[in-house]
Amino acid sequence: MEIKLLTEHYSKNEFQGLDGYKKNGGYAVLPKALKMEPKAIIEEVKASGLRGRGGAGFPTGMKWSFLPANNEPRYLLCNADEGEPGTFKDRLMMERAPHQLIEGMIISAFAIGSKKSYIYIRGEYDYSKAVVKKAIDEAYKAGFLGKNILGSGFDHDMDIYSGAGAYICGEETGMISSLEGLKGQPKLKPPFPAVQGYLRKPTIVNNVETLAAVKYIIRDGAAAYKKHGTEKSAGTKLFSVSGNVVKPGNFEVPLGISLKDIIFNICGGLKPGRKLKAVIPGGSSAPVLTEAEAMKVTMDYEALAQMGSMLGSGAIIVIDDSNSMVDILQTTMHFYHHESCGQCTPCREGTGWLSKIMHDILDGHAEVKDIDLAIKISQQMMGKTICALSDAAAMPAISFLQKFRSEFEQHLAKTSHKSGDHHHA
Amino acid sequence: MPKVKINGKEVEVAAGSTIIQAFKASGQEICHYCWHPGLSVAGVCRLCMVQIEGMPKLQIACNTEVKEGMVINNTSPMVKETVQWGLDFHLINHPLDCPICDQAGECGLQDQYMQFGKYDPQMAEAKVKKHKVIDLGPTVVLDSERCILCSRCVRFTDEVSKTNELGIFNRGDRSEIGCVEGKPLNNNYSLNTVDICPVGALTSKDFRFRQRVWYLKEADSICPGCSTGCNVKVSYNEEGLWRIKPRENKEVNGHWMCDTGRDSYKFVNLKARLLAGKIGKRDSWQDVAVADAARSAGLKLRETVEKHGADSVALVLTGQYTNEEYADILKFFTGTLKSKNVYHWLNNPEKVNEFDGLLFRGDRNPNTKGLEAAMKNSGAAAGPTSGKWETLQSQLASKKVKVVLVAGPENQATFPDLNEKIKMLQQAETLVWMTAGHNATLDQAGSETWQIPLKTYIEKAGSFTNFQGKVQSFKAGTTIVPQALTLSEAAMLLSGHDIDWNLRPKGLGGPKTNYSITQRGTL
Amino acid sequence: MSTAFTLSKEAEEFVKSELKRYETTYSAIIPSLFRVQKEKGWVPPEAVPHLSGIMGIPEAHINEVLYFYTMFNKKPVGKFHVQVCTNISCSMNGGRELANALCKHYNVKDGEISGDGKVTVSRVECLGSCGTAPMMQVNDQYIENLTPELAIKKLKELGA
Amino acid sequence: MSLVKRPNATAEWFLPGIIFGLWFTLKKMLWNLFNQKKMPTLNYPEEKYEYGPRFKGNHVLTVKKDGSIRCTACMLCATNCPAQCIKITAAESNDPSVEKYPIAYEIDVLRCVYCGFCEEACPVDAIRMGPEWQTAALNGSKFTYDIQQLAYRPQLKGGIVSVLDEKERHQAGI
Repeated sequence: MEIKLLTEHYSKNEFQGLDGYKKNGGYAVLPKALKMEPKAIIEEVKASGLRGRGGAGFPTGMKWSFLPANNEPRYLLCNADEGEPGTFKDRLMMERAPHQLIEGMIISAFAIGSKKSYIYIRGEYDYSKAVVKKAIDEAYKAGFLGKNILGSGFDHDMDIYSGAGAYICGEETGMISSLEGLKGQPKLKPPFPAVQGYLRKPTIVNNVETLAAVKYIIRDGAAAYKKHGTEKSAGTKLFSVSGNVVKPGNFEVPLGISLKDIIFNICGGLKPGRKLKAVIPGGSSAPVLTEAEAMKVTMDYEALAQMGSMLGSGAIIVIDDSNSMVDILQTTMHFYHHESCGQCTPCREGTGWLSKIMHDILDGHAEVKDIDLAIKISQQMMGKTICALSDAAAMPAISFLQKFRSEFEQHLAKTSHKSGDHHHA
Repeated sequence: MPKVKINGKEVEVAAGSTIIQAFKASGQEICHYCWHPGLSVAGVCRLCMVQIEGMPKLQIACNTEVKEGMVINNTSPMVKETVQWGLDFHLINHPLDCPICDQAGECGLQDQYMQFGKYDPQMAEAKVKKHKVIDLGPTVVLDSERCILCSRCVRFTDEVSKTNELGIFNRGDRSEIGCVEGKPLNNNYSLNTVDICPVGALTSKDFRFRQRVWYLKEADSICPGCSTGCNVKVSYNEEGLWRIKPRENKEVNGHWMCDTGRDSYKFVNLKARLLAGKIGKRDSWQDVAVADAARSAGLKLRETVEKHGADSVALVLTGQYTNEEYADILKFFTGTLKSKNVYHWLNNPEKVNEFDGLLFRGDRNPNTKGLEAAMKNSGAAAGPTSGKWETLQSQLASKKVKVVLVAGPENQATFPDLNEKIKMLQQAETLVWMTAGHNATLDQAGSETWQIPLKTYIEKAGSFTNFQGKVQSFKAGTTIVPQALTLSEAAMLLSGHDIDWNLRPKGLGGPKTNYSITQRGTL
Repeated sequence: MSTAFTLSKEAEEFVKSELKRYETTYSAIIPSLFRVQKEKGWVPPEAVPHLSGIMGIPEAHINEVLYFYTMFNKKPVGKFHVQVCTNISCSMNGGRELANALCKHYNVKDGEISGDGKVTVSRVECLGSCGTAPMMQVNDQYIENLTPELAIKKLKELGA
Repeated sequence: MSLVKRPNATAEWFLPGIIFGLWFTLKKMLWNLFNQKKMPTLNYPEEKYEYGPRFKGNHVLTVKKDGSIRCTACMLCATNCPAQCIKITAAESNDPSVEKYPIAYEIDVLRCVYCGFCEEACPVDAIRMGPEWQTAALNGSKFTYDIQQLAYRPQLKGGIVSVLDEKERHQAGI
């Protein structure tokens, strides 16, 4: 069952504008938050158990508390560079309720003491950029942004920044590089962004959904928020369901809901006559689940981790038996090859190599031993690079090749003779 | 000073240093490409992986600071496998054109693969094709396929030369180093990018294809290009010098040197050199043995002093000789000849104090400071006496000075006023010109002239005093013209003494030719 | 060099205002390149030295940014730049067939400009519209839930 | 240990030995006269012996399909040569796909020991030891073979094509 906390008013068109937003309870939490102690807000967020909704699932309150206690200017960056294949929730949130994000951001900025924030929106989301920009202008006019917000003495400026087509800019340090006007290449850690981020100043990067949720935590209190979800995975989450389901789309559900429930109840199940084959539970980087695994897993950070997969950005891609896993893995590997920033050698060369092997397997130019080689390459790419893109490419490769090995072998047996001799010989 | 244990060996390193520096300090091997001590940390080659006790994941040594009591190793099977695969990742798209690659023999990929490699290449797919033979500028050629994108050269132009010509364009395995059309890699430090390139992607136009590096030997020396006195190593073989590379010295030049300094091997090679003593004037030159030329010149000098007094001779010195040589020649001149008529020939007085902010200085002599000090010590004169040229000029015009003894510039290109000054000095009845190279203006001499070949900086031991007053001594590297004299030897011969000819180094034989064949007669 | 390449006055003003908008002048590179693309349809290589002159940022840095991001067209494109997503969800729902059909209809290969100079069809990675697959982006506009026939019809309506 | 037999009386009396020798020669001569085709010797220089294809004779520099020299001037042969008889001077080609090529390649065949290390060292099949073995010349200088001699001498009929083609290799991505 869906719980509409963040998405309560999303069906109303007026919610996009300032007036409609205010009519539906908008900017009612901000005055309350501005009267609180910033530390109290951080404690509240900590207590709520809110975890980053962008993919890594790092506890938000904890992240905020890593900021050094000094008077250096600090930045709040909203990560709206939604690039993970299968994810389209941030776009919905920005287009339907830009003010909800802005309000959440002002509260968060107040909590961490930031005077400047940026919303980094992926370049392709042209409409989102326009909507958010308009909303920011409205908020400035209404006095929610700028100097001395609502007479609290708190100043805050907000701006949007457009990406220009790079998946890697969704990685927080990659995004910071991009915002600094450089190539969007992730930076070495340490130092972590909370210590030295944007322009080498303390910086907090949070996902759209995370920042929007902050508003509801302050509105209802941590305890109320924590009521949704499980013990360690608190709150609600937007899942973007795509692939072979009858009713794809974004659905807000409490964490801990069973995947079966999402696919068969909320999304109306598969098309008639089709059988579930596999599910990618957290965007293309998440290891794939077989049908049996998908039928028993619940959608929270711990259960998925136990299953060897991850919740990621909450993008559920449902794959039925009409699809070839070889084809899907090839598409995925092509994507990571295309998006690798080219900084670290294992990722730069490994993604290219995997992509070529997958292409060869698809075309029947490969042998069975290439499957083992691909697994070996993937293992050597894991945890060897600056950012997690290398892992993101390696994890699906390993899971696809291990869990659906027989399908790959059958594909090779079927196709390996059609091409005649090739350069392997 | 934290103490760490590296592969079981305890080392103490300065606080704040990284693990890779601790490895270097402990003298242990660690595989790496992108890290360079003179540049910022990029951490992209992912080869300096080490295992630290208490950390689940491998860490890169170049970006991890040492902490007291860290236990580090890079010999565990896990690290070894990672490095092997890391090297394989570097090599899968690297062309196997070592035969035509100039880096072969001093290539990071070759050396480190031999030491740490997997020896089992599994890449069967086609390699990524990139651009080859790209002209980056007047000095450097790029081969993108060979590039392993360590970004050292880009960091160099960003951080050291601050000229920002280079960038890495595109992304993933399509990335290529390059310049933007209209802004080539054209600065006085461009060739350092070639030095720091761990593979053969960047090659020097000057050195490219001229020698295989395994035929070359190396000798340490001091660059004579300017008063900075960069520490260098010179590559040579029996045919002569081929290139100059910087040698690390934190106090003087760091890891770098300028492109101008790299040219200071050209005047050392045989083609530019004076090979025998020459006595006479225009159209009547006579080649004589070097020792005879020096002895007869000495005789002439001493006779002149006897006849016309000590002021009838003059000594002109340039700042391109060693401190020891200055002492000897000044001892001869002020002691034996009892003359104080010594002049310091400073080539470009108006530019002496120029400095480009990094290394290159306007004073294009390696030992101006040393010469000034030597002149002061000998009691001849003090300070740069460019102003005193008028005195010499008037003395020459009035024929008061009859014989001028000159230790001319070794690197003639640094003296823009060379020909003009030679003509002026030729006003003397006799000019005794000692230098390493030949000179066309000198060959047109109208008056009696001695030309005595001297040795260059690489052929002798000695010391230079650089602009900081730092005395840097160096050893003889190789011998190009064995018969040439050092200024000290010349001073001995000029004063009528002999030198121990047995102690002098022999030449290295000259260019390799199949000469024995052509000398065999017809049957 | 920059002699042959010029930008409109408004664009130059825009670049100058963007330089002041962000905390660092470098941040203005992406918006400026977008502006050039808006004006010229693509970013010609001559734009880089030109922008470098206005912005006071080394050419190599601007070029790095230009080549890093895929949304900048390094080659001229047609008036309608049709980008078809062929990532997982879209290709599962016929994204590739859509791209092939469009290529066939306009008689172009991937990334080419059609004969009349109007259309370029490119296959791109995920555009964040997976729930409404397959989809295409025509210039800045998302058009979703497509079939080949519907896509061609929609493009016709737009004037391609 | 070998024992030397001291000559005894019969051995010292040499006339039977001479008669045996003359008889043996006559026998062979008569046999040869009637069996000329079975004769093991050749009438050099009218007749010449054909060596096997693996015979290591005079060096050949192979050429590419377009007739230009295959050698890339990597100097591995010169480095590997135990007699140090190879001298190469490299230069940069105007054709970027060639890059490096030799402007001079000299082998001093009088110094060469015909060991074949050069062809083993060669990474691109640029030098081979050919089947030729007649190296007589009237002048000492004729024994320094240059590119003209090594690659394009008349016996090679326009040059031997190398098995490795750089362009093909590059296109295949090797």
